[in-house]
Amino acid sequence: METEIGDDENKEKQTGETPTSSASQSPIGRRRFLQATGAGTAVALAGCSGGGGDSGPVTLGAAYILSGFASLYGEEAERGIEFAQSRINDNGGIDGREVDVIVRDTEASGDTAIQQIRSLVQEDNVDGLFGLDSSGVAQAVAPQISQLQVPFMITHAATPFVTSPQGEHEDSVGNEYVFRDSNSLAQDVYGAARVAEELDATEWATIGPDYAFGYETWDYFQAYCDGLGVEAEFTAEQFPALATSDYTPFISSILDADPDAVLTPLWGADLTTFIGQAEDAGWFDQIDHTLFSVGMGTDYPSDGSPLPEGEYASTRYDPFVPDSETNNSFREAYYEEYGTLPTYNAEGAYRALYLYKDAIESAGSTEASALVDEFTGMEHSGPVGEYQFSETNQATVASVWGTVTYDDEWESNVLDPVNRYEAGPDVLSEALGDSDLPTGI
Amino acid sequence: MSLTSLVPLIGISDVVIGLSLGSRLFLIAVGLSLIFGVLGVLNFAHGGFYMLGAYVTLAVVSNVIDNFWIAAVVGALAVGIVGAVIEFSAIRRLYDRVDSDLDQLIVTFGFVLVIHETVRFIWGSGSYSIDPPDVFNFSVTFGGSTFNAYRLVVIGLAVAVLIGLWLFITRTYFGSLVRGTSSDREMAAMLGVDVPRLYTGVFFLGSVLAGLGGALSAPLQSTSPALGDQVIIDAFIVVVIGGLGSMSGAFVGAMLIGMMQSLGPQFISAGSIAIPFLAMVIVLLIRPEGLFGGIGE
Amino acid sequence: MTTVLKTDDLRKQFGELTAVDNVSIEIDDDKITSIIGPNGAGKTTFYNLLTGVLQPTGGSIWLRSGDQNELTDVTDAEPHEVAQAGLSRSYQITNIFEGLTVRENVRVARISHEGTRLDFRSRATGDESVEADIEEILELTGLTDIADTPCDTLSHGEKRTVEIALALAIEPNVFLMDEPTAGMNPTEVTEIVSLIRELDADLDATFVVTEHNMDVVTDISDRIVVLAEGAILADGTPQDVLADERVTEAYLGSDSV
Amino acid sequence: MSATDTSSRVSRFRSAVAEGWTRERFGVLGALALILITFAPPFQVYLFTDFLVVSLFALGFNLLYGYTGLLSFGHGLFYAGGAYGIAIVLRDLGPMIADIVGTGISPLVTFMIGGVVGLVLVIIVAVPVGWLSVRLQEIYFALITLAFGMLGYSLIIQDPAGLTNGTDGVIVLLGTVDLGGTSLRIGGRRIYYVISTITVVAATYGVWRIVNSPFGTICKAIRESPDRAAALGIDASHHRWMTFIISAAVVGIAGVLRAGLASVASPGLTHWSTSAIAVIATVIGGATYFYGPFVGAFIFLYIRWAISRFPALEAYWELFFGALLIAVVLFFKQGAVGGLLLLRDRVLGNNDDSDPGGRENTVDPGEQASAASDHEDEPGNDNMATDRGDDT
Repeated sequence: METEIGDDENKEKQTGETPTSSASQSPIGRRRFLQATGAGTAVALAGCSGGGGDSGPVTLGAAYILSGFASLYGEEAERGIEFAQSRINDNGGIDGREVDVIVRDTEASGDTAIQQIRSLVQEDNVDGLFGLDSSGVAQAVAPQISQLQVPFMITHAATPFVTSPQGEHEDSVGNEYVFRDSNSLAQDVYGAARVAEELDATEWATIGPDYAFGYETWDYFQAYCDGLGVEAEFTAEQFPALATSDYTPFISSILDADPDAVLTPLWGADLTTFIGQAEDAGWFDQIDHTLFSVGMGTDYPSDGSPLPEGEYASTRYDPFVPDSETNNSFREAYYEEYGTLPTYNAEGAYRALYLYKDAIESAGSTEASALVDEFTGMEHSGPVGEYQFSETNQATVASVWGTVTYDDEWESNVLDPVNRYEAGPDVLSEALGDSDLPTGI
Repeated sequence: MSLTSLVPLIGISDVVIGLSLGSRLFLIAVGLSLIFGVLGVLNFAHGGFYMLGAYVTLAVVSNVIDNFWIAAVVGALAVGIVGAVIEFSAIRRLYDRVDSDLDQLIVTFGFVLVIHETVRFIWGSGSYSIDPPDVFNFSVTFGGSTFNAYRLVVIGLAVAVLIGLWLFITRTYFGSLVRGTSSDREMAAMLGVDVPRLYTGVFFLGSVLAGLGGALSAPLQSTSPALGDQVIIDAFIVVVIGGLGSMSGAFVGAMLIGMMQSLGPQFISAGSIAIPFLAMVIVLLIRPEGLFGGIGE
Repeated sequence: MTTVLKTDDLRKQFGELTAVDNVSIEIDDDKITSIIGPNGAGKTTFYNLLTGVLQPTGGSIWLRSGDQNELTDVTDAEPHEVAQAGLSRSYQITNIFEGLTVRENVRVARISHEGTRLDFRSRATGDESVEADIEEILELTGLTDIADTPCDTLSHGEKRTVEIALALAIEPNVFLMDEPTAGMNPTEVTEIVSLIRELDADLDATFVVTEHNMDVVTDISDRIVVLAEGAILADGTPQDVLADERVTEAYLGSDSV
Repeated sequence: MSATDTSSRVSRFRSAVAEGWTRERFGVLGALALILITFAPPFQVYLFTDFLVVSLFALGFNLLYGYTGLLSFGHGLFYAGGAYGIAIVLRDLGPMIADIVGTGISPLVTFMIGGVVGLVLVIIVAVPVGWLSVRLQEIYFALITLAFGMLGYSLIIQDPAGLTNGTDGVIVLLGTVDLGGTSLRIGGRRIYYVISTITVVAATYGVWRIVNSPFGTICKAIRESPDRAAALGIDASHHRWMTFIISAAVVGIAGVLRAGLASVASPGLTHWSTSAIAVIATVIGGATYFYGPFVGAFIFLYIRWAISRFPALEAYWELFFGALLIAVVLFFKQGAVGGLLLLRDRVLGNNDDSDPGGRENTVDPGEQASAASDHEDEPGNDNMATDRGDDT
């Protein structure tokens, strides 16, 4: 048994051998059933991963984009991990144990991500997983997580469908093992619609990446505008492929349609490329308002603050809001260490380690089902503020939108003024109106 | 589904953009076509050469000398040397094989991987961009649409390259050797042409053109290791439509595809990416020699 | 005597150039016919027309197919259709399956002849009667000893023999031999000539030969057809044709170019 | 006289040893290895399944390349065809099938129907695509298959019929079979490994039969000289077409297995860079050998995995394969299998100079057995004797 640690088949055999398996267990519900069978596995897990029971390090596996057009996100996450890891280990670790993190590259591909995650669970016997930058990848990975039966804390990938229980919508892939500590696209775009409410713009367009995230952003935006009664027409949409090197034709096409405002969920190097080429094409003279839904995550780590001042951008975490002791000290320490303001991706990864720390200490074990139980409905706080995990395992963090302003003190763009829109389940479901899109919370 | 496509609005900028896209495609495709026409080698690594040209230019501009034009020349020549070395050390060994065509394709594909990874090793996987040279870095507003003046420079240079190449092939001694060798290698060898050296020379020239394409495009696009893989497929489409080995064909084919890339988003929302491949299939089936003639035409 | 191959006003134009100029010829099954002519006389084009590699500009080609007594029109046939109809050929520049062994080469031809080429369920070597036929052909051509040698390791003379074995293996009515002695040394020439004689005696196939070596031509031919500038210049027994002044002229004339 | 006698006895002994080792025993060893792998750690089971699937992909590709002489850069189209076929059936027909056969067994039934649909879809696509493509040869064939592959890629991404879910692909959930209290998750590593192994072994056997059939013999002839084949009455173009379809079908089966393994049918499968995987594996392994694709796939996946154990190198594994590919084509066209055979000949003192592990076309699984050998050997393979018959 000891050699088959973390083996899902192993669990299947147990299922098979248990005379009172699924059929008779079903009234009790899957959760209880898992608790019952999980115990044996967890002992084995601990036994192997540390090589010395509870005294060995806690090992966590992370999967981010470390190469290609969005590698800066992976780099930011690695900073957050490193920052949290050294803080935790310098302060007594997790229940006295060191924490180790193995970071793997998803290459922004679902296929690769799945293989990396399998390798983390089955080769490296990690106690828990976190990460993911891309919605498309997250949607492919989520069903695998429930099969691997290891908790996964998503820290960036924003698709609402991973926190929408399977069955709620045809694309829903949420399950009890998948959590998210950052805000989802449904929360973020709600803020965009609230911004749109205030703006003097009726014709809206989008230019987004050609995959789930780009399309979902636009779908949600239209649904919210409808639900909130924003007077808006949607006149143009362009979805260039990821890692397009020349956006000019798409830019030109949007400009020809001449909308008042554009919502763009482009991100990573794609966003930087887009902004440069949009400037050349006279975009910011012609289009009144541009809303960058992933803007600040790209802006901080990029050279020369690419986001144009006066436009709108959102962030999943703002280094200045809330103006709390936790946030301020985090920001200062991070800035001292790395010389840039912390991005939401760094903060999300940072917080994931603390979430694991709190859950493991509270459960007194690294057993997967115990961690899942701890995370479920957990109340937590961090630099981002106080929040709770909803019924669908989504953190109830606010949607943060503001105006891009260059700040001389930090030598960086910041959001000022900035608004926080509370985006809890009730708010979102009301704002979505008649739409069949799930709130993901 | 598409909200934009009801009334496509084609501005002057769409045309300028299309021609500038076509120009950079021409620079890579003409070298590809020249090498195929003379050596019979379909160089899969040509996209990699293009990307390498852009990287070297970027590196020279930011680290060595802040002059785009010098950097572009350095980039083009560096790629030419890399190409000549590849021809001399690897591709040359394959000319006399029975199934040399396929072996050459596979070996040059091997170089696609090698160049891609080497670039990643040196410059990382992120993307870079630079501004156009200052003299031309201003916006032109014309007929209600705006574009960067540098695009006109790229178009002009592409036309200059076409004319220069044409003069070179038709008016110089070396050009006549190239034409002779492309139509009959054995005959040329019998007449005393140093065919191996000529082949290396042509491969060098073709590579320089790819490198130049990459260098001149650097200010217009973001440069990342993935660039080579993207552009080689476009270049294949261009040379197939224009005719493998034809320079004027490469020009017309490149401008056609450039315009299609520019105007595509106007008509179909996600970009009509299937059409060029369909065109490629149809041309291969109906006129595998391309819509235009042979080398030097 | 039966006619096995016939052309009627066969013509092939390449642009302005008339490569084959209204050639009408009948090949009879009781003779070895040689087709000769100076370089550029149109022999190769004529062969390519007969074998379906080129489509004629005008005229027609008729072939005795299988056991039928009447000739079949193969003017528009593809090369493989011509071969199936009963015309086989060997090549001036050796064209065999170099990567296969001699036996496999012959097996390919036999599979084609048996019409089992699309059979992907049986074993290629599983049909005993086919294997026996292969054995017989190898024996007939004297290749038994080297049957399992890959062809790319054979000598030139051996390869030329495989070439002949391949062409014969499809049991043709007409066998067009294109320069059978090309590139051979005198010993090999002697051997191949005697092989051709033997085969002609043993088999039903009618031999049509093009050949540069005039000694070979006079040695094996019962009839010689001379092509010059795409048209028939002379046609008759070796003695008659070689005595014909026009023939000598054509050859000398071509030599002086 | 007696000296000759002794040396021929020695060589007979050697070949007896060689044959003893390369036939039934290799078959048994291979089968044993396949069973033992079932009990390996799950990640290794996964990796080996991946290896089997890539092997089948390359094997199908090589039917066209190594056996018929046509280099396709678009076989990803059929890889994707199989994957999308099963993925769409699972997504759209799963509930309907469950209604008909009951929920307990339905995941298995759906999986099988999906596999068949994937295969049929691939054949439907391959018939016209092949018919058009075989009109061209050599570099032009490579280009047109590349174009078809990318055309498929574009269509899957643009998704005009609303079936393929664009760039994100279709998620594949294989489900759990529930029969009388026993539940088996089809996507579970070991079960999926068993399914894949049975499928791949069966398909490999089928391909092996084909290459050793009259049909396969003609393929090799066409590869060697198409016009010679035509002059013997073979319709080379038609034969290439048939080979194209069979090749595509084999790749389609690999695609079906790929979908379940990756849990997603993604458009990347039809991209030329995926088609290139078959090229890399086949060429590195040795295209002129039946088992070349297996050995190549083994090298491709296991070296990649080994490299991935060293994070500093992980990002650059393509460099290694690029260099290897160039080296193999330039210096050792026989690839890894050729190398293994050469090594074996050295070890056994088999001085077979006439064919130093070179272009061996009579394909014989026992003889070319390797680490990847998982083939049930057929008894009475008389090619054996003919291949190595020049010792005496």
